[in-house]
Amino acid sequence: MARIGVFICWCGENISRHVDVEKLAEQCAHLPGVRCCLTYKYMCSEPGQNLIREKIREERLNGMVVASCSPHMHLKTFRKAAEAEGLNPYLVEMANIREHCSWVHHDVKAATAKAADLIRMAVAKVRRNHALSPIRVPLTKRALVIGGGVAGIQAALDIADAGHEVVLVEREPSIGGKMAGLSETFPTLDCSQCILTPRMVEVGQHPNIRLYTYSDVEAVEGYVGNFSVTIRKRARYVDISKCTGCGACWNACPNKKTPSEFDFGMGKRSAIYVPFPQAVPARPVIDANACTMLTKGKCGLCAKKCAAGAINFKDQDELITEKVGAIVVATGYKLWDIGKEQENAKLAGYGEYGYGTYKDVINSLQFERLVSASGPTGGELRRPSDGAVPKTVVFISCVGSRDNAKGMSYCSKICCMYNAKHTMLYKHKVHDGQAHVFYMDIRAGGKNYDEFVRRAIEQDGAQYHRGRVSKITEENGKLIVRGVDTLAGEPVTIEADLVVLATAMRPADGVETLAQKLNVGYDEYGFLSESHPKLRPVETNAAGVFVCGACQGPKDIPESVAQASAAAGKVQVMFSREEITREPEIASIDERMCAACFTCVRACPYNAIERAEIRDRAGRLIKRTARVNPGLCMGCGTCVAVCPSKSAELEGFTEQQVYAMVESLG
Amino acid sequence: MTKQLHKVCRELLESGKVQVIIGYGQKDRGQPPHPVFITSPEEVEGLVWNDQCVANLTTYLTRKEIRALGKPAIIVKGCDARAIVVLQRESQIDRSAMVVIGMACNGVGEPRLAKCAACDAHVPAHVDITIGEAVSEPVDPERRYNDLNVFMTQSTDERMDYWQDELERCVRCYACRQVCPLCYCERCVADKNRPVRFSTAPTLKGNYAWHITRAFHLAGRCIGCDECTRACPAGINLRLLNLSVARAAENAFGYRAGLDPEAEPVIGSFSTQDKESFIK
Amino acid sequence: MSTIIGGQVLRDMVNDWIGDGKRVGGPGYVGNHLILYRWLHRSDELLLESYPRPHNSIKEFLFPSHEKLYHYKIDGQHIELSEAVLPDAQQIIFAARPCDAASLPILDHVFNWDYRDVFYNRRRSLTTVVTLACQDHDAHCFCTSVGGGPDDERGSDAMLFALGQDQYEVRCFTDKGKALFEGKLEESTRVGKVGPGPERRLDLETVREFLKTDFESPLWERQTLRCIGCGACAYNCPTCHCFDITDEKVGSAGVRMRSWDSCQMAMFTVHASGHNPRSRQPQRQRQRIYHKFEIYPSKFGEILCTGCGNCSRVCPVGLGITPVLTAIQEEQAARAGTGAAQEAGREKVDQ
Amino acid sequence: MVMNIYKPDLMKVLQVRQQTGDVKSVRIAFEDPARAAEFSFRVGQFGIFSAFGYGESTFNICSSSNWKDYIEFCFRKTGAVTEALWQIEEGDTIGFRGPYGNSYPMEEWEGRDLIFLGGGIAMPPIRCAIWYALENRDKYGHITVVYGARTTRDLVFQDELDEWAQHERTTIIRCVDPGGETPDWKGEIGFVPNVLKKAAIQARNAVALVIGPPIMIKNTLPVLSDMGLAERDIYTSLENRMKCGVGKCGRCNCGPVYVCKEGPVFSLEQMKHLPNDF
Amino acid sequence: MTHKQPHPDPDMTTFEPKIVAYVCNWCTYLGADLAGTNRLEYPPNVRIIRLPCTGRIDFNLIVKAFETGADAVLVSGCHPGDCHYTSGNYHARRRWTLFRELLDTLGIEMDRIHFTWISAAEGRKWQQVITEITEKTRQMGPYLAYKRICRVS
Repeated sequence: MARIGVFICWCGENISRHVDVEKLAEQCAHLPGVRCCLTYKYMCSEPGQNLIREKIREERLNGMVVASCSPHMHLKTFRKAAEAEGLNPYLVEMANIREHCSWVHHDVKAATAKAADLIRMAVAKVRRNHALSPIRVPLTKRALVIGGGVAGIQAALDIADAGHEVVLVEREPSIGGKMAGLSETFPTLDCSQCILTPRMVEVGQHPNIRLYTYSDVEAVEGYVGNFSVTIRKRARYVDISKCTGCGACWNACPNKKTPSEFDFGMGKRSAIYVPFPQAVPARPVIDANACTMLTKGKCGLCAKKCAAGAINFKDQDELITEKVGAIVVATGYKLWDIGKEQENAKLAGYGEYGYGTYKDVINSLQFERLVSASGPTGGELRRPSDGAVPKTVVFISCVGSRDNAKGMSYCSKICCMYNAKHTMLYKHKVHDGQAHVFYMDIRAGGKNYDEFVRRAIEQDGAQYHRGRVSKITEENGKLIVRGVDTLAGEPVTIEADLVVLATAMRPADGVETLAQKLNVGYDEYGFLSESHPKLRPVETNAAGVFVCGACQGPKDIPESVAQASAAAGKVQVMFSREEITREPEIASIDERMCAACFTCVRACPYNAIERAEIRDRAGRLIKRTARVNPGLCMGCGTCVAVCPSKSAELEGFTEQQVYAMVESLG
Repeated sequence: MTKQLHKVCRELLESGKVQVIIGYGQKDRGQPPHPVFITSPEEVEGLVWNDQCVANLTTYLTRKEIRALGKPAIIVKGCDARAIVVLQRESQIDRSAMVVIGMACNGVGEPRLAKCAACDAHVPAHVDITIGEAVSEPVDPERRYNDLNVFMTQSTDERMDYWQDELERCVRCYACRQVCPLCYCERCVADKNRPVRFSTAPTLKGNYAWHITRAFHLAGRCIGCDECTRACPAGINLRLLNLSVARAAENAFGYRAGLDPEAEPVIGSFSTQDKESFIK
Repeated sequence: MSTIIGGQVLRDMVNDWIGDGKRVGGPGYVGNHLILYRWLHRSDELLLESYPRPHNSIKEFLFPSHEKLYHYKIDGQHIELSEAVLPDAQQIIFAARPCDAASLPILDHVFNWDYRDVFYNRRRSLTTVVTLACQDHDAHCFCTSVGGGPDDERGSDAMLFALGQDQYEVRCFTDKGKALFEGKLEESTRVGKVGPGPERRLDLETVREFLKTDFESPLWERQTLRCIGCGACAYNCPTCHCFDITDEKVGSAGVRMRSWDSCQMAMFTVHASGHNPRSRQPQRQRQRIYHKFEIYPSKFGEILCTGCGNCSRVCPVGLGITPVLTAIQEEQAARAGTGAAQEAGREKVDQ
Repeated sequence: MVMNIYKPDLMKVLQVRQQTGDVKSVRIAFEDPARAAEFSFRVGQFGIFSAFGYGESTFNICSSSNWKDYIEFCFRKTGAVTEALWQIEEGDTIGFRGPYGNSYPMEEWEGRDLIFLGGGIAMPPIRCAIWYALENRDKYGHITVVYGARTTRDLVFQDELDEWAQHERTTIIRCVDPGGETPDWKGEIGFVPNVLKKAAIQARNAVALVIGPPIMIKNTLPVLSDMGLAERDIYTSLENRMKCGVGKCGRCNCGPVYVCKEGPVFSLEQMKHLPNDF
Repeated sequence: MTHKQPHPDPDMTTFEPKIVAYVCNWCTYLGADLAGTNRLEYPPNVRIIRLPCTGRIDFNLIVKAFETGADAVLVSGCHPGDCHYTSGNYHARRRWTLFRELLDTLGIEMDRIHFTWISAAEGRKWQQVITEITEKTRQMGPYLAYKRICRVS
């Protein structure tokens, strides 16, 4: 195109502080094909965009370069502005002179020279861009939600209430996630079961929600709007359509010794069990390793006792394929198991706290189970070692969090709040008990959060010590907690009956493999990468895949629920249209030039290229060629690089455009 | 062996199994044998076989002028035969629609070509008919890439100077491309101008980019028949470049081109376990 | 009376020429068995004996494989052109073969008819050609069949004739030649040896008759099937002069470059519409022979071939011109069939 | 100054008109007034146009030789150079060298009826001859123009076709291939040869210029000979690939001629001596 | 014959190396963005060319970068396993393993070509890589050998 407009943004002073924007504008006016070149303080603002649209009309521009921030930030904004003025959006390119220039180079002369180069490259590229129109792709208006915790439940309910079918897949035998295991929740101390169970029941009975519990996502194929998800429904050995939930089987089961995962090992359960009373579906599942009938073929009492004949020892895993248009990942978190042995070398664990060796050193979720009414001790706080009521309890914050040396460097955000909650629960249960909390900083930034912590300290007499605990040893039934109180300026030694560690919040197990199946990025800790931390927190770089809740980063229940509704909102936006429009920047093959070596067919990660034949009207084979399926191609461009004769081309990054960019640096 | 060859070829033509024999002829004793296309049984006497039959005839299998002659029988040495395996893997030829006559060979060329010193394919593989006997024992990579290893003992600057002298003589006659059985593209990237990826004029800059492109397009494909080195009128030792990419494929992925028709080609496929030590 | 010169004197002269800035081109070793014409740095790179002829031609010194035609600079909408720097150093081609030197007068025609090619003419005027008469030849040489010979004087300014023991007879034909050997020659009666030259196998008259009538003959297809379509024959031929004009751009400046091209390349004649009149290789081989033995002679009166044999010497598949012309001759002889025509045909060959 | 025959003149782009979806016509003038003054050409000649950074391409000069202040050329976007030329705007600079090749023998055609047959993108080489003939109207007899294209959108210089129709003793016939017409198409429907036959022009002492794809020329010849034209009265312009334009680079060599020197305009009689190698 | 006496060495202090970086859009480009948002300063010698994936980065582009005067070339993309297109970087890894051997044989200075994996979270690593390459290239000086090859206009 030969009528190019270059618009240079000051970005307030983010750019203009280190890039001489006026001198830059002068230089760029001489670039071949540039018709107008101007600067403005906030190009992405309303007046900024109006200035652009005015120039498009006035100068009859057929190409545009905006020199401002990263394309990931505002490319869509400027493309929309151009489109509103009749200029094809794909004739708009951006030069990143903020993140890649003014923010990182403080020598004005060098930064301005670099900005000029970046603009010259962008102009060279845009002159060879083609006017493109989005590709229209049919849409399956069904959603898949992975993870049945509070976030997954909320997302599923929102989407289902909007009238779309939802497939909810939960790994555990029942939905409810970590929240189901809590006793009360901060800052209102309302009972976790009471506020969650109605939503779980709603999920169980919702006509639009198809619930797969005790199931995993095996494989995901296809692309936005047309995913084909294979779900592995693990063998439950109980036919939930027949079972009435009467409980005869789990009462009859002789093996009551298996440690209950739901109680994090604090309590025991039988081989055939329902994780907790309010489970949805309230149907038992047989633990294949614990059931002697399945392992050694002896017993089968539960089957005898079952009036409905719902138990079937021959049950097999089942693979089910579901067609969905969008996927919401809500796989939640787990607390870091901080014993000595760790899965990778960098994490050294906290052997010095004796977790795993001293029975009375437990983590916060285990404490939640002990004080929970549906817990193993029926709500009475009893020490796991001897069942005595602990008179002195020590809560330790930041165990493994905010620790670059041997733990996670991030703050797990909710520990300060639930530690305060735990001191209150402890006070209400053991009136003459004394709670101690070791902390570094109290982080209570939510609504009524700080007031809640003040109440724990002032009314419930919790003793807060600002300092870290160095070591915990066990001497004659007492846990000697040695720490320091930096405000008092002297070491502190407490003889405690029970120690509760607020360990780091980490993503649930297996989230990396799931992310790879979904082509979603994740960071070094395994938290899923959102598309943009501020502007697109619930979207991911894989079109049609959304994230919410703790799988994306440590957060509390209100935030998880808010994110779940946000993700559901995004899905509903997608489903509001009859079809999906896809980015047209996909590959195509010049079938006259293709030598049919099919290297591209092998290389394509999406199997989007097929072997085709060109025949004349009489059906005689003229030649073979490779052919791209526009619906599947995601535009990675690997086929272009492996094609020897360069018959493959990728719109948006064509060979002419990329070579023009490199050559403009000459 | 020549008589045996004549007998086999006459039978093939008379039986109508093939319409053309792609072989070597030598009309005028003074000049080395050259490719011939025998279409009638009487002409079979024109076929010769001696240690001067250096050309790799498989380059004709992808030519439209030769395909027009009908179903071919082709005479190949051990090194040439490997090109058929690669062409088959890249779906350029229909292996079932040709008869491959493999000639046992103990080295060709006067003086003996460099490739024959480390040849482990004296008896051609994956052929339909084999004529003559020879013993081919495996050659360890050390010896196979000896020429390259010797060359690589020079320093980077010495090598750069060497190639600047060599590639300056290249006049871009593209004999190296036209003679190579694996250069079968409809229109070579060198002949495309949207965009011009490297200069088509024989400037040193254009020659460097051209020979890099040609050699890299043979990565994991070059069978080492060295026709390009023989055909180059400027006497550029292209063998070193081919050995370089061949050795790289063998060291990194244990892959040698043209040995196993089922093997997954190197370029275009990958393994998550590929080892490398240069990516920081 | 003849004039002779010692080999060492010659070598010193070559070093002197190089010393005072003249460019000297001559045959020299490339690798350990290939001999090519190259610009020389020192006279000991020169190779005078024991080989028929180099594999390339002296065309390289007058019509190089690539040369700059003019420069341009782009600034916004404005463009500046500037002339390419033409060479001004004297050039001496030393120890060329007569069949190379003979190509220069032939090329003068095409580069000077109607429009004058300043680049070729400039190099031509700066060049002095000293040829070395052939002692022997190989199976590819056929200069005698196209009007040449081991001591053909066409295009040479001076010619050396080997006398043995590193002594040469020198005959100067032009003022340039005389000027070059000014004061270096000694009087003598000895006359240099000349090789017999290849036995005349081709008769161009019969060939031209065939060409006049048999454009569509199946002979073309039969004889040239093995041609793989590279440019080796054209680029090493002393008389092939086709070229391409391309654009070399770096940043906002660039140069228009002329570089060798060949009618053997598949894309040589492709139309903008995609139609290619010569889409098959036999058609391109036919064009090369027509242009050399029918078209150029009818337009400029000179056969565009000096019989050096490079085309078959470098051809990877042993083709080149001689096999095709021999086949044409056999076809004509066969077509003449019985009786006098055949007699006459053979007799003409024996001259 | 040593004459570098390959160096182009710099030309200022005066006007760019988009004729069809992929065809543009460009009006250019010499930047150097001296060259502008001394420059002249004859209709039918071609020039070689430079897009600096991409290369050169050959196009006919489609403006009449009588227009002194600019020359015009027309091109379709097919390759690298034409893609670069597609982007030029008023005020840009491109290169031009020429004029090259022979021309239409307008002097010989004086006093005779003129029949111009054009197909597709072939209108520009004919347009210059038509304007020249109309500017010397009295020297020529009846002028007939039959111009066809695949669809109505492919017709080039449509405005000028109307203008030509105003002139006396001039018949302009436009046609599109069957299926290429639009509902409000007033012209003929069919291929040029059939339309010509249908028009049944009585050609007294006529001369024809036929330019278009090879298939159109092949089918038009019998129609013209039925109308009584001898082979020496039928002319065409060959579309060979050209590079130097000065008879050196060998690209346009076809049989005994260099098309860029002895052509591109040939009578059918002359074409008889050429092998079918074009 | 290119007369190969090298250019007189420009004095080292004023030499500013020119570095061309081909980066993948999903990881390294965002890593560079992150370095920006964290204001991690690094030398301004690098010019980033954004491509959808390392799988799209053609070997010719490295040669073309040197042809246009680059003194060092960086190719960077997602860590194996993180590729937004699942396997683009695996193809790239295999391609560079072979291509480096060819360039080494041709005498190209291998420590002027750098390959790295930089994820969207590694802003600091981007800063370190660019600073390191710039310093190293500054010490090596301009790539005279390739500039000599490219002396055209």
